[in-house]
Amino acid sequence: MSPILRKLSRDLPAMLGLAIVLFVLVIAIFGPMLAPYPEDAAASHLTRRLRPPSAAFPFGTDNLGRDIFSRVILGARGALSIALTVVSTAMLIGVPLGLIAGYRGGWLSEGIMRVTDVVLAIPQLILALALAQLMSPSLESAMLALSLTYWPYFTRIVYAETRRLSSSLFVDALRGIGAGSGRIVFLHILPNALSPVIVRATIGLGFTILVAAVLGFLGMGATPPAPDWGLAIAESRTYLPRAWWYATFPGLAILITVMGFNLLGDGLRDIVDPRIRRSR
Amino acid sequence: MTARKKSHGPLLGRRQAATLAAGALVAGTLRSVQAADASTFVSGFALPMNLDPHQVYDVPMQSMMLNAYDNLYRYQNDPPQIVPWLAESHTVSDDGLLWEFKLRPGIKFHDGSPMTAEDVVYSFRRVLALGLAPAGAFLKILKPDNVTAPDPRTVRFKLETSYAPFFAAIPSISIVNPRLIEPNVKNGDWGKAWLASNGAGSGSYRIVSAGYRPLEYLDMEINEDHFLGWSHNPKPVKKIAYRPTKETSTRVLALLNGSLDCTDPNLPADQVEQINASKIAYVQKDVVMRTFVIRMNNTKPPFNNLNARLCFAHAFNYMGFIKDILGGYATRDPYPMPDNLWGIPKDVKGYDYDLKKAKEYYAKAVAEGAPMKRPLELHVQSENEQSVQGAQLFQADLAQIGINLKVVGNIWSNLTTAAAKPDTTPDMWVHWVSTYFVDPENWVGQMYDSQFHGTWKASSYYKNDQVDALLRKARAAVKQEERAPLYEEAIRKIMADSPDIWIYNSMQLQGLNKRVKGRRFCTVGQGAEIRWITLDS
Amino acid sequence: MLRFVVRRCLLVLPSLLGLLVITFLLIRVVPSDPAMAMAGDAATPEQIERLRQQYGLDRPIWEQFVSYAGKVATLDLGESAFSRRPVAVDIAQRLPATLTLTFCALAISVFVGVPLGVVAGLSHNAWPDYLLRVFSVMGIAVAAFWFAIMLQLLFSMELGWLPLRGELSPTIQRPPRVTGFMVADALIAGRLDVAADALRHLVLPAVTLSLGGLATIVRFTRAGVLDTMQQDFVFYERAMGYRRWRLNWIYVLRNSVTATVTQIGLLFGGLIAGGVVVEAIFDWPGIGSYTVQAILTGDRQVMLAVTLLIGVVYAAVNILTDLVHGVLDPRLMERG
Amino acid sequence: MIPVLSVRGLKVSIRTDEGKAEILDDIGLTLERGRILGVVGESGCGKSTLIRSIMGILPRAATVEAGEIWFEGENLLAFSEAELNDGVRSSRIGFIPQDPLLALNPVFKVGTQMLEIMRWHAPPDGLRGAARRRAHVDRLVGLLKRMQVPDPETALERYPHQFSGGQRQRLLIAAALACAPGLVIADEPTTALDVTTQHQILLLLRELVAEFGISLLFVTHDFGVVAELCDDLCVIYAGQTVEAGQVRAILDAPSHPYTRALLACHPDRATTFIGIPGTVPSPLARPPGCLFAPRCSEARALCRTGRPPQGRAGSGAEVRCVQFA
Repeated sequence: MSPILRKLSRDLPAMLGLAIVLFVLVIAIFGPMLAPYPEDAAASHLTRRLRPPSAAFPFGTDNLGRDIFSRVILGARGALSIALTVVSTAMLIGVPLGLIAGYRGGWLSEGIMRVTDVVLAIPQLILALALAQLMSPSLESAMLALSLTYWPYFTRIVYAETRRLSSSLFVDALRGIGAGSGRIVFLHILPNALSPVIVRATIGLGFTILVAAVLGFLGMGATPPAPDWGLAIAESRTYLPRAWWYATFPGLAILITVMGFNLLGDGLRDIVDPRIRRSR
Repeated sequence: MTARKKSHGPLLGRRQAATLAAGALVAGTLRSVQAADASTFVSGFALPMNLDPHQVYDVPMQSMMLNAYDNLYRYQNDPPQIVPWLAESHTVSDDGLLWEFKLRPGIKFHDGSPMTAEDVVYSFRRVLALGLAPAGAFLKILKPDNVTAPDPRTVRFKLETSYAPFFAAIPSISIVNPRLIEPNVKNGDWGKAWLASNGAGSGSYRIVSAGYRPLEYLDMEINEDHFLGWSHNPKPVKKIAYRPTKETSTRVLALLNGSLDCTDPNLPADQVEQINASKIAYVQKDVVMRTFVIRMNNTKPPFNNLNARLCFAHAFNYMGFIKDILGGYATRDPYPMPDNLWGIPKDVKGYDYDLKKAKEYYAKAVAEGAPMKRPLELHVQSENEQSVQGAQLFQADLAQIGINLKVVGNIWSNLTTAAAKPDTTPDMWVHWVSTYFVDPENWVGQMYDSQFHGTWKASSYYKNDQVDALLRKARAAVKQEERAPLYEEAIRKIMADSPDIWIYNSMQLQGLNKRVKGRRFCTVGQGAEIRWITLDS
Repeated sequence: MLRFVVRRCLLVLPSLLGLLVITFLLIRVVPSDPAMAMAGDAATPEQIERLRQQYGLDRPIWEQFVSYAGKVATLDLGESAFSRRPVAVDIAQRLPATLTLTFCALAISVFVGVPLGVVAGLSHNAWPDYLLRVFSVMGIAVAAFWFAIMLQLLFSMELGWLPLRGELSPTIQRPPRVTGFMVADALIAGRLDVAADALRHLVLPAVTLSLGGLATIVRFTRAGVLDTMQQDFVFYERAMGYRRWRLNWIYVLRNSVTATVTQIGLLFGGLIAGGVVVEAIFDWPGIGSYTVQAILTGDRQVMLAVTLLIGVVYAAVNILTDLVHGVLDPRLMERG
Repeated sequence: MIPVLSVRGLKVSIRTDEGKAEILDDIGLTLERGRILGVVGESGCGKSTLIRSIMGILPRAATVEAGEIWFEGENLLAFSEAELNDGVRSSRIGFIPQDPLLALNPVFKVGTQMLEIMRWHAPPDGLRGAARRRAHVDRLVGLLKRMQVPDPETALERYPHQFSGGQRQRLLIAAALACAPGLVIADEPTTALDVTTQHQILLLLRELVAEFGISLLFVTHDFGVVAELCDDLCVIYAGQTVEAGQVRAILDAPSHPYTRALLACHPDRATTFIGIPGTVPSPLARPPGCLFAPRCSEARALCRTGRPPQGRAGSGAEVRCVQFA
């Protein structure tokens, strides 16, 4: 077992987080097989609307008579794929920019970091909302908006790491033996800068699920009949307080999933860099 | 309670008193709200985007301006009749071009100045100059200079072409007070900025400027000097407090705890049972003229194919939707117009939910080369639960016959923008057509005459030369007896072409506090006219 | 100190300009047509074309930007396409409500979060620490909109203890507007009942909004305390017999809150953004619900103005944070 | 006369993730009134745990398993935290920490911190409130003057980072003396300083012992310092006292192999550059016999099986080695 995993296995909260993440992952992958009513992703059953939780419908039914338990299970895939798409897109934009800015220096670096600062100053939720609205609300525009606002975090981290590493002795040595910039950056600096990126990505996954849920809730993200958790909560508001179960369970699903990613991320961070304690 | 207080000595220990005080702070307002001011009507109607009736004309504006402004004629009663209001009568020339309205004597604006025909002329010219929403019906047929005041009590309109709906649209124009507006004009804006948050009318209630915050709240107080007087209602509402609430459940709870006298008139059917079970409120049901339609973009395949359109028309579970989701609070309306309006060809049946037939049409359409497998988009207004539910229902049924429909949430301003061009208009979208004026023109006229292509009402881009001719003829004729058969004929043809999916005519559901008495309903304005209402104590 | 502030302010300007450019571009390149939206439901194509010319929407985009930037420089934020009121006026009217909510949330976050963080740090790896750690992870992981709904469900709908929405009960006569702050205005008007009502309306939204910040502050304070407790001076202070209470709550705390103060600065931005959702749910008449309205109606001027406003607030808070840092840690002040 | 401080058979362990670590095994030392006792050992031998035990600020995971700490006739181990804080720390035992930069709270003024100590621990003088505070300020200024801190009046208004290392150490010495304790514990107070300053501080301490009538427990790893300053010596290895006696006697004739090895390493005496081979045994797994046996060049089979008894060497020192049994 690698030392990182061994350390992780001793951190109880992090293991809990890992367990949750794996659990959600399994649900996301095998959701249609696990859900008692997989067709309820899109079907509607007008005769059994808004039933309270029972043995047949553990989480009750929604406004179109669909099994909320099934839809919560089916929603995991959407939530995870949004998060993964957003975070990987943000990484694809942010990491190279950070590498360039950190390794090159000069006006290019200055320029990149200024833009990064500006984008960081834009309130993410508001920009995402505005973009989602203006490009007509859909999952795609929500994901694009979130990616466009999340990359600076990666740029910052990679920039700092690259700056630190490129002034370090071993990079000097590499330069001395005539290694090319590309080689140095991709074979030596990038792998070393990766662990904080992974930590940030883990926490970013949870965070993105949360913001995506907000967008879904405000009608700017997933569109019906997608079994989106945020959307379900939005739909449920009309039926409160009668159908309390309608809002409660999708919200718990968000809470548990995001908690899983955060616990895991915190644990990873403590291992990678016990000194830094940052959130988000 | 008071009696007990007297009979016992020190009634409460200090601790009890403190507990009570804390409890009062926590639970207090719930009670205090119920004992609402006996002369203040707290309205849950939505507020218009701003207060200028010449800039905005939609359902919330109607509910506001019916109270703050007056019109030459006004719709009253159910079914709606157009009745003299500021005008006591009118005449029209035989060619339908010259209209004269005679004002009542002694009408006063809220500032006390008398209303003259010149003020009416000013109001219409302002509408035309601004060219915003309410001008739509008039811009093509009325030049500003052709609105004149031959004498202080007569207003004359000279139309460019004969246009029957002109009279039907007269109640949409509010008469404003130029003496208040003119001092607030900036850069020739006709006082647009000022009137957006102030009032300059003569209506039964006067806008309290300090009591207005856009889309949040609006206060009005009674105009004791209204020209109609208050003899018909000895105990009128003294103040109206508009307190719109965005969330249905919030609205309903506010109604149930007594802090709202009426909800907005578009309550979801799911709430009826709960409200009717309460002691304090009930749900008022009224048949209105507000049709619900799924548009198809007739320029995009497969919707350019008649069999394809017929397939879709048979795949919607009309009665399931109306019964189960709307709780039966709507009437199936197979026509492109409210079925309670004149000009309906009652012998035409329309289409029913029949998946077998839908499949047959599907096969025919495929045989004719229509791309029925193409993934289609149905755009809904995300914030409107009912449109979302209808779309999801449709989607589930279409999936059964092998049609791949994607429901896309969208918002009104984007949809109307998209509808301006055939290629940006969604494959399908959902909307209602409310009563802007009570005339077939409001529905079939503007929805299926190809000259309106580019507006959201005509967003199916339906074009049938015969229909165009019939609708234009009907528009130009003046007498309803002449016009009705023309509309009936046009509707027959339109329905045969099945350009859209017409679903229902609304029944409006409005939660009302039981203390609200004397409400008069009219589909125009949806019963928002407060002057008839008395609050029981 | 003054020089420090001025320099920081000047440094912020390019960032704000960049923010302006980016938001302007984003809002302009998208398809929704503001003229169409303004013209209203019953508009004809001619009406829309007229509006487009009237508002310069037919001119090249850079020209539109220059004219906009020029106006912004003179604090003219344009006019809302719908309410027809100057955006600056609307914002000024709504700002007090948002500030009230934000500061209450911030106050809850700080005055509850810092002590809890200290408790967690002091009881490192004992049950209060575990409990608070779980709580703080939950606080960050919980979706504010869901939490708000749950609070409404419990405290307003089921128990009926607290009002559901708004900043004042509908039938209560609003006190005359003096400061714009409802509680203050009520007190000025001598209406204790109105002030109490306003406070009761504040509870649920403020609690909801404070949650994320509360959790963050607990985490950072805890980490700060743990860090500080490792420091030699704490050992020295204990060895010298400092009173335990004073040691923890004055000497340790003061050293631990530096990181927390940075967080409070960052939180402020987060609170304003988070306020969008919370205000929308509670119908709180502030900048947040204004933003949501603007977004739902596609009101670009308002969207631009709000984004800019938040950018400015963000920058200002950052400068303020640096200043507070200087006060908290005298070593920083000397370095300048 | 009873000694000021007498530690007997002190045994302290700490729970760790890997198990119980025996930090202190069997510590014994005696400090007579008016004398300076040097406690010498390599880093990790338990010096700071010893100090923490005396002052009652062991970490939560630590347990005193056996032993007594007699201070002026009272067993400190029997004191509650409150009794220690109210009646011992500062008022009766002063403390001079190792690193003067890190020991002062960076965000408070020096005066604030020192007055905080005096506020609770200065001997009662019949004064109250502002008057008492003024008296404290006066005493502090006097002390600082004695410590040769420049501008003693304004020094109290300054922050720690505004002083040099030597000055900071003088501040801390003043703080230790502020409440007139009988015993002062100094934890390597000169390690962080340069040689010249170190020498000045040692001189100062020497003077202060006589001047203020205190006894000084001086913990260090440096025999040179011990030779310069101390009267008595106590050598610690792996949590055990291995040799204790008068400084002169031990330096002249070190008895325990460890003491000898240590002295041999000292730069002043070293003939070769060889340190002591091997490492200190882990506190998690102490060897069964003599703790020094694995590194001892003179170890016999006996040394590896049983704990060596306490003996007395010719120098008069107490030695824990079979050679002197």
